[in-house]
Amino acid sequence: MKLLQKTKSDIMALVACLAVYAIIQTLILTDVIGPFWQLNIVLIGINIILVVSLNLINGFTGQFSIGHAGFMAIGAYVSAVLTVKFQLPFIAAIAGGALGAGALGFAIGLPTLRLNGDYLAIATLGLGEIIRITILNISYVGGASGFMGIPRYTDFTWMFAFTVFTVFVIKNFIDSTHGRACISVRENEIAAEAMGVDTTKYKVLAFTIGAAFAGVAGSLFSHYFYIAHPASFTFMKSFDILTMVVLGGLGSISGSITAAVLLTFVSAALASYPEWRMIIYSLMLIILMLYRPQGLFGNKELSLKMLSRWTGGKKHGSTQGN
Amino acid sequence: MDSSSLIVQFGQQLINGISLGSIYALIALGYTMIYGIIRLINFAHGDIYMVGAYAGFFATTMFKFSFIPALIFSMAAAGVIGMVIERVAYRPLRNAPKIAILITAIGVSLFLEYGGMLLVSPQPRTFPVLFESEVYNIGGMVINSQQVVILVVSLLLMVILTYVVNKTKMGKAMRAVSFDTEAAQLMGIDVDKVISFTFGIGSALAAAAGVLVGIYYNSIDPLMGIMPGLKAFVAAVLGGIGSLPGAMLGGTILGIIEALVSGFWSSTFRDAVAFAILIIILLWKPAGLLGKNIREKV
Amino acid sequence: MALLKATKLSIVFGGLRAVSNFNVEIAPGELVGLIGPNGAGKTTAFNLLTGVYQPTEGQIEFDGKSTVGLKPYQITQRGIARTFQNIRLFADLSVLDNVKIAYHFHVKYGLVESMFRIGRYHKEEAEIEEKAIKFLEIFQLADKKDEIAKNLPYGEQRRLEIARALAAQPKLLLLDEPAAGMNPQETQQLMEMIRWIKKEFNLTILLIEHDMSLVMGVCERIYVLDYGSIIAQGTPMEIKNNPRVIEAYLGEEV
Amino acid sequence: MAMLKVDDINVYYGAIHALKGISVEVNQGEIVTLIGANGAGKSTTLRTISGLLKPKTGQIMFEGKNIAGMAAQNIVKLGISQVPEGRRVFAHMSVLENLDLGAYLRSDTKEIKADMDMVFGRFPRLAERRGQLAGTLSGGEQQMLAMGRALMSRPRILLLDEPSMGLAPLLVKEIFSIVKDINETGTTILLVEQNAHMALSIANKAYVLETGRVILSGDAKELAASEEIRKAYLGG
Amino acid sequence: MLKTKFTKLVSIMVSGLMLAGLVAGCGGSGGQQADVIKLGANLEMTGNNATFGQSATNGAKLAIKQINAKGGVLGKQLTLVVADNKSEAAEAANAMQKLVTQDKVVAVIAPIASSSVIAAAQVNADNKVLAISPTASNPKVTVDPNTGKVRDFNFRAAFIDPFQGSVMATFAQKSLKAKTAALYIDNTSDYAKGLGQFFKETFEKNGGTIVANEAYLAKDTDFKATLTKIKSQNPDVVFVPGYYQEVGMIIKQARELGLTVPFLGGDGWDSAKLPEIGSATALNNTFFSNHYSPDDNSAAVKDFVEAYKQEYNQTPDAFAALSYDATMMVIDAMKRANSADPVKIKDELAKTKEYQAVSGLISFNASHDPVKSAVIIEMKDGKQTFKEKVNP
Repeated sequence: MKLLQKTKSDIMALVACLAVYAIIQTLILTDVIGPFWQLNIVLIGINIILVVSLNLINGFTGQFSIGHAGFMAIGAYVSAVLTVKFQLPFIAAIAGGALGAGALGFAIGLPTLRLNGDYLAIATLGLGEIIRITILNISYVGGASGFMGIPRYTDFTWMFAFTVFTVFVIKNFIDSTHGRACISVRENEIAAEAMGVDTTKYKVLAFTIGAAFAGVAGSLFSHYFYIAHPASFTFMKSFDILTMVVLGGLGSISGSITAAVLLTFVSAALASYPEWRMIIYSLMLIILMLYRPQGLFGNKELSLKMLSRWTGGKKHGSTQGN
Repeated sequence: MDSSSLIVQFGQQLINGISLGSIYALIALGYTMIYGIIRLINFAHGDIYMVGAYAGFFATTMFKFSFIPALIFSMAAAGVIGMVIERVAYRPLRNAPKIAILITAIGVSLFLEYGGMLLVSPQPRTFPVLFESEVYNIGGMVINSQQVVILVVSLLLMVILTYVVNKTKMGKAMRAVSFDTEAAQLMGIDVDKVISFTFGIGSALAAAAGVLVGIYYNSIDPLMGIMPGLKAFVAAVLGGIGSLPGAMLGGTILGIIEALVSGFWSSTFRDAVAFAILIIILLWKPAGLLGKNIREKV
Repeated sequence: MALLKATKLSIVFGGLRAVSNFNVEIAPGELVGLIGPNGAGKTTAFNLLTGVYQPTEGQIEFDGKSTVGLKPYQITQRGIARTFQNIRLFADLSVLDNVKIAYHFHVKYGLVESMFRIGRYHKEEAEIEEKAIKFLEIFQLADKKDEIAKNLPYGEQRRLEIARALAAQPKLLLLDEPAAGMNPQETQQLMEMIRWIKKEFNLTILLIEHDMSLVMGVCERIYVLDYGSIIAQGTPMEIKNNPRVIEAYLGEEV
Repeated sequence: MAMLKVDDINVYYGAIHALKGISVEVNQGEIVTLIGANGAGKSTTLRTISGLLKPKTGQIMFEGKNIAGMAAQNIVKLGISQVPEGRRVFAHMSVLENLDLGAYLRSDTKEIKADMDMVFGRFPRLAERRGQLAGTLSGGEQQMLAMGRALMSRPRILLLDEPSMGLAPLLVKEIFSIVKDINETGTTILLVEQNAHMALSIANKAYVLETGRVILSGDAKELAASEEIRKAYLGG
Repeated sequence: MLKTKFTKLVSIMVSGLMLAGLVAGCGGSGGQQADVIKLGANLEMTGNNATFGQSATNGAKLAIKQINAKGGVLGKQLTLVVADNKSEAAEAANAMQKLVTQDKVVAVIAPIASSSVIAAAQVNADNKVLAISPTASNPKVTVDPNTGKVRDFNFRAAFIDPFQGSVMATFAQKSLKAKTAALYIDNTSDYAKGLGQFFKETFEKNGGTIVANEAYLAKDTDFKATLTKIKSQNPDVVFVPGYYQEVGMIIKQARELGLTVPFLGGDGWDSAKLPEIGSATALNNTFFSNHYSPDDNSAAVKDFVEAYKQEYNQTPDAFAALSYDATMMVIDAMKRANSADPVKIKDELAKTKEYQAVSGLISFNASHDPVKSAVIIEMKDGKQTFKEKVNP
């Protein structure tokens, strides 16, 4: 019976997704959503993939990685090579991008995930930069000029499909015994080992999956903007993703999605005030962290209970903090 | 290339590397002190270095200060700014999740960069010539007087810092707080004050580096702090974060490595090599060259 | 044959011999206590037995096979589960999820099955859920299954930690100061629970404890550790009257 | 009037109710000891007095002034100094520097020098090792250093947390005789100890703690003779 | 937290995307106001190239201010809508999208960097709005490398790389009698790489040897290591086709190391800051190609420099000048077309012949590249002096 209930909720989710898709697609086709916002919707989707996948590493597994842009770059370039130089279909190129980024994530994660906390952070930051600088020096993919002439295959449909796919797969992963193992690593590594969890394996696994999805995001990105350019994958991009993760709440997928939507919008809305854009953005970061260091949702998922607490005031809210 | 010229070239690269490295070391000192005391990777530290460079610039151009007063002015100004940043942006988060403080630090960094752009324009400024540069030629190797000044000032500041940290009351308090905050409190040490002071000193050192860079390279701009900041952090980790001699060693090594990589291979791989060495060191000796390892108690 | 046999176990931390010449033998079905004054090295001994530390010298045999060199999770999978002196729950997870994690290494479904919820996923997850709830019922925690672990009262956190360890289906259970921070009444309940789980799960138990009423009340045999070495062993009665033990505990009579 | 009066304090660690209404009184010139098994709340009591923890309710009066919730450094300033559990000397600093830090709040250079000589007189072994890093000292020497360091602030009352922990019996005796000495030169002492016999032998008054409560208190000599203590430790 | 249902997650996505739709719906309706004509500027306001982008913005703003002061165009005032592309290619496409679809500008002053122009090219082409880059010099900016066809809606105000690169190579060989040359290139700039590549091709074709091919990264400050290496190769000249900030430091440091040979470069050198950064004496014996010479007494140059100084209290650099020119040419095309229709403006702009710009007399060729003569400038005691003129 429980099983049935679960399947039912899955089907409901699927229906809801299709409905959202249909609505937005109609709005696009009828030109209600103009090209500029179309572009931003695609960016939102790509950011959701990036943020959710980084949240798997940072939020759920508790490993401090800040080199996510590097894996995104691998995805962007590998997929572009596959479509441009080998004329493979887009779907194969995305798979290739994911595989490439995942493989690199695995190769890098195996030795570096022995490091803890800040040391891991700085190592991943360095790795991201190494990836970027290496690409910068490969003339086969355009070097500093970037990889140009990439066809635009990504559209709203592709982006939506992959965003839903990513959220679906990562959410399912987290809700499984494997995901629980990852979370136990975050909660208490020593206790996790004592419960029979191979903590090294799960750290590397989360890192690899996260990297692979960053690769998917990169593939979608380069096939939307016609170009893969090393300047798009600097550590500032990694910080951007990290910011969204923390803002949404470490360990909250709905938080990640909300933050990705919110910050992409803020960024787009501030485009008209270029001199002030980064100043406002930075102040927003500081103020948000000062007043809500655990992010918007903490490690909880958005639920109806939470909504009612927000709207109904805090009178009957529970006494526990976060 | 014959072997003697190779030796000369190597020597020249060492000189280049050491003068670059002493700048990294100055910035790294602040990084390492701040990390040592509140375990925060202060991403805004590189931008303090930029602020220091601009303070020096305005001191020399607007107030017509000469080198030493300009240096002191800039260090004081940056020290105050560092303390204000700590008070406003970091102190309220002392017990918050670490990652939140890190995000705040990124926010502060962006704020300084783009606030600076708005305030002083993104155009690079050229530092006035404070003293004529002379070039000394030693057996084919070239050193100029500015390099000598950088080296001397850096060394002097490091000596002063070492004295302050090792001999003065405040220095002892700093070491005590960074080793065991609670035990330090039991000594009657006001931890907040000590942390504030640490930010002040660290920022002042970064500012000194900024002024020296301004004089040496002649050109400063609001984004100048990003890369040196990151490199200095690499240097601090390399040497063993939390260790002052480690930061000096790490900075110098990083400078030399960069010079050798650029000189004998390709400068485009310079940063990649720097990061690769960082990662290797971390894996081989996670606490850095001179750092101490702490294991978790079960 | 002994279930657990530690021979000449020693570990050196930076020149300091925290545990030396530690010899313990536990037969299947026994309930053994390990006591000693603060800083005697009891927890270090536990950490050696569970693979958190590797011994500098000595042998550990569990179920006839050496466990030296194994990682903690491998030792758990062999059948040794433990609790911690300073409770180490998965604090931000629900009570139910805490127990579910203990089933982790019994789960057969793979990564792909989990990501797409196919194959064995639903069946096994349902099984885990059912088992975990049953377990919580045994420990009277079922009505709190959705509560976040860190919000439980202290006594229940202790109970949950024991429940979680048992869910890993061990042959040997190591309890590190299970009564720490409990009042006499709670300690009494704990004592009963320990006796009961030993019988119910056919367990062998080794426990570290300061609370003598508990140790003396439930243990069949007691080892006494002082300055890293075993200084006495015997029945509770023997231990209580052993002058070396009294001295180790209360200090020399002045 | 009592010099230090801990009045019905309640302290929490997160969800754990660590101290459940503890009251302790220490009079000028006394040695008072808190004894009890591990986890009874002895250290927590000292940490609360020193300002490292804030009581949720209750008062801590020191010489007529409520110090509950005050910042730790201000409490030191009033004359309460603690030798923490596990000694917590600054391992990478020399013996001299550790002692200097003990006198952190003072600026009377001459008298600091005199006090340091006094500490070296009391602990000749520290005098021999004054330049050595504290981390390289033996356990007993570290304990002496921690005590010397605390004395450097010229405390009116000294809080000692498990000075005998992990020390060999001979050393324990030495440490206790020093504690007695310190008391005799006019410093009031609040002593937390597991080694009940030792503690009771030098104390005037004792409190027995169990799971965050005082279960027994009274004259140290009387308690030492009673069976209750033995029960509290080794069970009935 | 593991309990929450997937549906709830989806509800977030729904609300988020609905919001997107909503905002888009409202935002899209804003149209052209009757009394102003909007020009767009898609420039590097933040990020690595912010310095260049902000100069270019100043140039464009000045042009518009001057035109408006004279009564505007077609009886209407002009406004400039600036969008920040954060010095990133993808963001350039984003900014372009915003300008042409949200703000409905009639033409865009396009990004500084060639890669950003190329990334955004599809967007303005799809929307039939022209983009003219002040400085992008890569041939691919106006010619699509995949089809070999000219991009209908892309223009530029700067030389293309092959022209400048080969001009300097020829100058090095003919006028400076150089047999060997070293290249020292900004590896993060396709402009610099393009110039370097064509310099090398021409130099080698004419019998010269490239003895060193080195690179640096934008924002570097210490070049001594590589310069030491270059010095050991004893080149006759060093070609440094980068931007003035790094070039100034490079030449200063080279001179300190005793590297006294001539240094050559391109229009990226043109800035009053160059002699300040590099020091006047160090810059002796250096040459670069440029669009115009300040010795040029033409009214266009003088007026522009004066007006710019008055407005911003700075000497204009090449970015400001070229951006000013680009804006003025668009306005000129608008006047000739007598229409603010984007396509008509584009058609007229393509027909531009001998327009007197700050950077010389400009005509567009078939591939939308400006045909204008280059001058070679020699630095003498911190002053730019005219050396020779090279016609295309």
